[in-house]
Amino acid sequence: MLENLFVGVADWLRSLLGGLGTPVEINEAIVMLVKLVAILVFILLNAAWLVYMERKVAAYMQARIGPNRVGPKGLLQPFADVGKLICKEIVIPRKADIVVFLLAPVLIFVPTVMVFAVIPFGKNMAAIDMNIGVFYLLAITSLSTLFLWMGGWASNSKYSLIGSMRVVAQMVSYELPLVLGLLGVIMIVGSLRMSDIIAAQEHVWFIFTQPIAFLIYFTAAVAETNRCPFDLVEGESEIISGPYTEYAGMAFAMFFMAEYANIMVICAMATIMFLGGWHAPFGLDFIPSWIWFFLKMYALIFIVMQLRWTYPRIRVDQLMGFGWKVLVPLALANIFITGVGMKIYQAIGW
Amino acid sequence: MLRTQEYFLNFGPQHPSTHGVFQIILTLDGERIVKAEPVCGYLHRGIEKLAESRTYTQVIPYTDRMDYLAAMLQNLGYVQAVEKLMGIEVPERAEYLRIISGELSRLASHLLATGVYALDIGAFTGFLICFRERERVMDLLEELTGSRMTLSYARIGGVADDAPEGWLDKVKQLMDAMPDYIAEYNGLITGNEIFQARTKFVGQLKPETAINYSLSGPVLRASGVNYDLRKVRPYGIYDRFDFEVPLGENGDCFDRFYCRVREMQQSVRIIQQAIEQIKEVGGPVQAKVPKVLKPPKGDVYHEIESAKGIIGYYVVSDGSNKPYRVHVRRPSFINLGYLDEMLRGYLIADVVAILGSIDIVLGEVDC
Amino acid sequence: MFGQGLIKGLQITWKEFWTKKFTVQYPDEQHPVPERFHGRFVLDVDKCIACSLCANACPNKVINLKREKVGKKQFLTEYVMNIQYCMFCGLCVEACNKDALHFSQDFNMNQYFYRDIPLVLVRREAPAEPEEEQAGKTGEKPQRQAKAKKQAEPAAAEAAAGKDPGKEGQ
Amino acid sequence: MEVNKESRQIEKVSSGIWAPEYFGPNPDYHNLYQMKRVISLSPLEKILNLARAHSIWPLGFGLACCAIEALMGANGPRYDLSRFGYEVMRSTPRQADVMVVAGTITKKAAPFVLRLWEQMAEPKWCIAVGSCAISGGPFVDSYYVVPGANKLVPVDVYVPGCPPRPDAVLEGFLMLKDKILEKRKVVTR
Amino acid sequence: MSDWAGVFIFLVVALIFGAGGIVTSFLIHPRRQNPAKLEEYECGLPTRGPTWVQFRTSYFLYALLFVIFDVETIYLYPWAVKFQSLGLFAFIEMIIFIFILIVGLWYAWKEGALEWK
Amino acid sequence: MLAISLTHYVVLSALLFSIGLFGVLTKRNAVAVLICIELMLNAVNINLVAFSKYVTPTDFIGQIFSIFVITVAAAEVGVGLAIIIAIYRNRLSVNLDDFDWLKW
Amino acid sequence: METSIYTVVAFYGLALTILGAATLVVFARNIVHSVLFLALTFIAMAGLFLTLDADFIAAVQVLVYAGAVCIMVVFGIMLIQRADMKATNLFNRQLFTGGGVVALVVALCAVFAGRTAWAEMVAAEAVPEGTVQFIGALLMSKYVIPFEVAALLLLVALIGAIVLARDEEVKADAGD
Ligand code: SF4
Ligand code: SF4
Ligand code: SF4
Repeated sequence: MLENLFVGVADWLRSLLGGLGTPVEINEAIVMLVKLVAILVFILLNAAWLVYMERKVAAYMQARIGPNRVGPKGLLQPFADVGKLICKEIVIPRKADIVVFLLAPVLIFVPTVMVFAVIPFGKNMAAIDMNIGVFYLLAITSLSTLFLWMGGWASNSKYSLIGSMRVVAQMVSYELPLVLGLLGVIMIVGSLRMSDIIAAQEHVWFIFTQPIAFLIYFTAAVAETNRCPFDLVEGESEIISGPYTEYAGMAFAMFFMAEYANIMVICAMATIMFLGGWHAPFGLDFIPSWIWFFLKMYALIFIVMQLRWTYPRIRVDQLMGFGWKVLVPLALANIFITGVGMKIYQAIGW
Repeated sequence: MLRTQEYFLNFGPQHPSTHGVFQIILTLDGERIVKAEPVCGYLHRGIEKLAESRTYTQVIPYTDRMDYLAAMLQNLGYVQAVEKLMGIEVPERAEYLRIISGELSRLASHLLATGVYALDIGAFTGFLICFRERERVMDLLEELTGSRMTLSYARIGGVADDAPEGWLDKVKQLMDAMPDYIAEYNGLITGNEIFQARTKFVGQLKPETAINYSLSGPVLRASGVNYDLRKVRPYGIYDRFDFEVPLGENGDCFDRFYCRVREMQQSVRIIQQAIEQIKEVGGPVQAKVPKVLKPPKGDVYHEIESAKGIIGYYVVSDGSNKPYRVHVRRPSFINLGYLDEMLRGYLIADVVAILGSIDIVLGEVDC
Repeated sequence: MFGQGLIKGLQITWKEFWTKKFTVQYPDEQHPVPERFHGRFVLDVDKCIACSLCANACPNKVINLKREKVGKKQFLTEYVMNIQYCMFCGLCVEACNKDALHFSQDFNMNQYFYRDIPLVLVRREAPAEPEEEQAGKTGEKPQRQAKAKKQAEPAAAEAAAGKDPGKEGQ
Repeated sequence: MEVNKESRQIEKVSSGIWAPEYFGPNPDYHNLYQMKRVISLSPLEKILNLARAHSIWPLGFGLACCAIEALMGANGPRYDLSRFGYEVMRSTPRQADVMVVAGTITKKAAPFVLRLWEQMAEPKWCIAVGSCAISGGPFVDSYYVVPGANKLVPVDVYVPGCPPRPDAVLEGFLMLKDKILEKRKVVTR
Repeated sequence: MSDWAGVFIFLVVALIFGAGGIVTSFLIHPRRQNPAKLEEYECGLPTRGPTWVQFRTSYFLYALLFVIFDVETIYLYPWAVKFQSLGLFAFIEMIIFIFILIVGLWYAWKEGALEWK
Repeated sequence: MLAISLTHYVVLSALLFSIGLFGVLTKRNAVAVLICIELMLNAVNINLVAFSKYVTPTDFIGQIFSIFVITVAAAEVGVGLAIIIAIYRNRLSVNLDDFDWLKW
Repeated sequence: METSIYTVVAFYGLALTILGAATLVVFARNIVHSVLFLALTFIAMAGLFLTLDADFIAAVQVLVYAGAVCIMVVFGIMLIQRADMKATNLFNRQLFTGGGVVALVVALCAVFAGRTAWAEMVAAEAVPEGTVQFIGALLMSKYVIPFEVAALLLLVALIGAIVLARDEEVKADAGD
């Protein structure tokens, strides 16, 4: 019952619409729209909750309590923040490139939302199970670099400019290890479809067969989302707020939410690629698959947060050096080792 | 032939890591620093001038507001200068209380410096963990003096008040726990590879340069120059305590930071010894001084080792009840002297690291 | 080994995550304020002899006191501390010989309006009636001064010496 | 137009003209300036105020000693401003809601303090922490100190002390919260 | 095909969401303009010199390396997908392919293009 | 004519190619010229893929060639920009009218 | 071949976007805007590839063009940008000459297009699902040589570009 909750809802909706006699395409579109709205609400709620979680985790690691006054246990804190940000003035600097300046926060959310289309939250719970799912995800996420850069450049503030240059340099450098890190998994699975990848992990999670790839992916992904220790882009103590420096109110909130949504994406992705997606470990099948998915995802998110609240920020040249001189060669080596290993396995195995 | 454009960047005055209102005008090429021009004076409050219109006692609260992080040491320097001028003997117990509160102040200052340095490098947790202990030190100081930061505890000829009942035991308790806390900072901050990568061999300072620029305090000692006034020219009763002077090797940011951490350990040692010794010392905490202080004509220069370096007070008396002139050698200001050359060729991120490692206090820089 | 420090850091934060928190939840509970805390000033009106030692000791001329001669004694009519100038150094309290001026442990002097900031410790009118004085005090010579002043209500003094309500605006 | 008045003030401050009459008596700002908006949401304003009052992000901006207590101390583990959700220290004025003027404003610093205030996005508030920010404090007779933040910006809450205890700063934030929630009550007191 | 229609719907709704958020906020937020507010923020002081300045070549070199390797990945992915069914020969081909690019990386490394300048 | 056929794609490609060509011929900024060359290459790609679908749907020749085209395009942009930067360094200009080295 | 109404709408929408954005690329006065329109063109082009059942190419288009090439161009611009970006992308003197040439090309295209018998060429089959697999297989078998040559090309481009762009640093180092 619980297991197929969401699938069931979708089917029910489909049959309901089928009775109306509208064309199939329209019905499908409506179902898709409903899924989409569900996902959007999920993203937003989750982003809000993640902000809350971040602040709480941070506080707990720093011997304090964190938000607990607004609503029960402070749970309404993010909503207060969002409510405030919505009705806060958006300042457009005079010398800014107005169109680009306003376009960036609008666009920044797009890749993030689009990526969620292919993420399977549970058994049969991907909005779209695409043939080239992984590659699609990589392609779409690579767009956000440009949008962040737009925001920083258009602000016409030096801190923004430095931030935006850092954004591009950093995201560009870490996209590569990320892409190459996933390759090992693809080689084993032989498909880019998310559901195939999860199915292949029925027995063994890839984190055990591809530990190096996991580390590379996770490091690169943390860097891609500009999280500590790679949060140079916002490097509070260096360049104020990086590309967001001139953004106020809702425009800033967009970047902010996109950041948290991105954390979700990378953790969901790591779950899918390395932690067996919605497969239950130890045969604990009675818990619905999507709960497992979220458990794993949140465990990873917690790690990301703990990293942030433990480590200092790396310096920009070290960041680049680390990406290019350590991660990329390591990822290439991983591909090579995986290939050799698989060939040997094939030769002797069957 | 080099064609990339250089541009100016205001680093500060309102910037999270200038530790106050300090401005550096950076000339940048990409992210590399070509030239750094420190601009101070955003917190110039004219304390030296104000001191001329206050009586000798009334100057004390103003000295607090210079290096507000280690206020007791500022008090102490001024008060000892005036005492030197007037030839006042300070009661034993007051000396001990001065040492204890002074070292507590130094501890508080170094804790803040450690924490804020971690914050500058990007480790927020290290900052707040340090602040937790600073809060404990503050509690002790507050109990002793009534204020948390601006203590105004020293008086000419002694201290304001004796330690309250049971206070010394509390201090002892905290000091006994302190090594564990310091180990925690070392685990969280000092031992972290990223932190070391950020700070090691950054902003190196040769011993000769440090001496030539008249730097002092941990900044000097990190370069390997063993010069601590408490050892070299003991003032007060520092000669009664057994402690070491932590030295660095490379004179880089890491050494400067780590010197402070180890100085905290030494401060803890000094306080522990002082508490042992003060038990046998009773008596008043305030010498007999006239109600209206009128030092004889003349001038005096007295310097002590404050948290940031050597702070020296030059007090000129014209025989009236107000100082004719008070001038302060402010270590933060003088330590800044080498900033430009130290910053050249580094990245923006290193500006933060280097500036943080000098540990300036703007109240003192601008006075 | 490289990475040891990184793992150590994670261990520490993990440990911190579960240890007891340091926070004192302010409006509900409060961290104890020590005896000597330099908070809001309290003036013991009965003890004060309006000698203005405190005002002279103050480096920043925070204390404004007005006094009137009532009989031989100085009578304190107004004692206002412009605490917006105060540095809470305690010199004034120290200077007071009569132990009339104190700090209290109340740190909350917040105001919404600038004009409310000065602490009015005493504001009252001087008792002018010599007869009244005489009635109160035994064996005094009759006063020649006949300043026609109304008698101040002691209630005013009491109100002023006590605390202003902490948060006027709320 | 009110804009002009503001701009004149900036010019005056940044050109370094410090006519004595510029500082007159310390003003109290009863009526905050009018704010324009395209669509008015007066019925919703109560709810929005509820959101605003619970999410006051301070501008990370410290001037002197008080900043250590007011911003760091109050944010520190013991006092923990974050319980109210006020710990999100934004360094850029665009994203901040409240400017905590903590410390001495000198004449050199005044232009940039004013500029930061102006650059903050509406709606915004100001808390003056410490004697210096209220009135120049200990340095009121100095030749280089602006006697009070309210000469430059409208201050909503004053927190006296030198420096005030972080509790008092928390109290100041809570008072600001009350002010936002029930503006009328405070103003017409 | 319908997959992509779905993606299109996602795109459109995401755009509407983003634009909607900004526009709503734009309509309801209070506004008050003054000259200082419209200037750029730079630690509270007016900026000096032009803002849109040239940046150093090293940034460009990273982008260049990225593009080259990004193009490499579009060869690697189809190969990885087919890896199991392809023979040893394909594997060796790919190793040669990667090797050629590693030479490039090595060259860039040697030339200091990987150094942050 | 509702159905979309190969012709549509070819026409689109031709138009895009012309726009790119126009840009290449008329732009003054060297970077802009590079951008326009990208447009032209993309027009080629449209053709390749379209022909692949309509003419040889199962052979994927067009698609594979478009991958090669993309490769070439990427390399071209890289080298092109490097050249522009090198020239800019000497001439302090990206204005193609100023690049008259080959005119004697 | 039967195409559904949605494909038609998609095609026209995308075609208009592509052409419009491409025109704006050429006519935008600010080169940064040009690049952003270029990115839009690329993304719309990816959509067009989807209508052609080439999903892998579409993703590649986004990944390489919009995600990488645009960024590199952006960097190129940042390296040579100036304080005023408003008029960085102007036309040169050959505006009309260029227009003429283009008109000629269009005319030629039209002539040749008219002469070609498109309909005969069209094969009846549909594109199979899972293009990636096929592309992978083909690349490793039939097109091995171009494949390796591509690698060489990339290598050469990399080295060439580094040499060209880097020489400044060498000189700067020598100068020190
Ligand atoms: S505490 Fe100090 S500043 Fe305040 S009134 Fe007393 S003497 Fe004056
Ligand atoms: S408070 Fe004390 S010092 Fe001040 S006037 Fe009264 S008695 Fe004199
Ligand atoms: S009020 Fe006191 S503590 Fe605060 S800034 Fe001024 S002098 Fe420093």
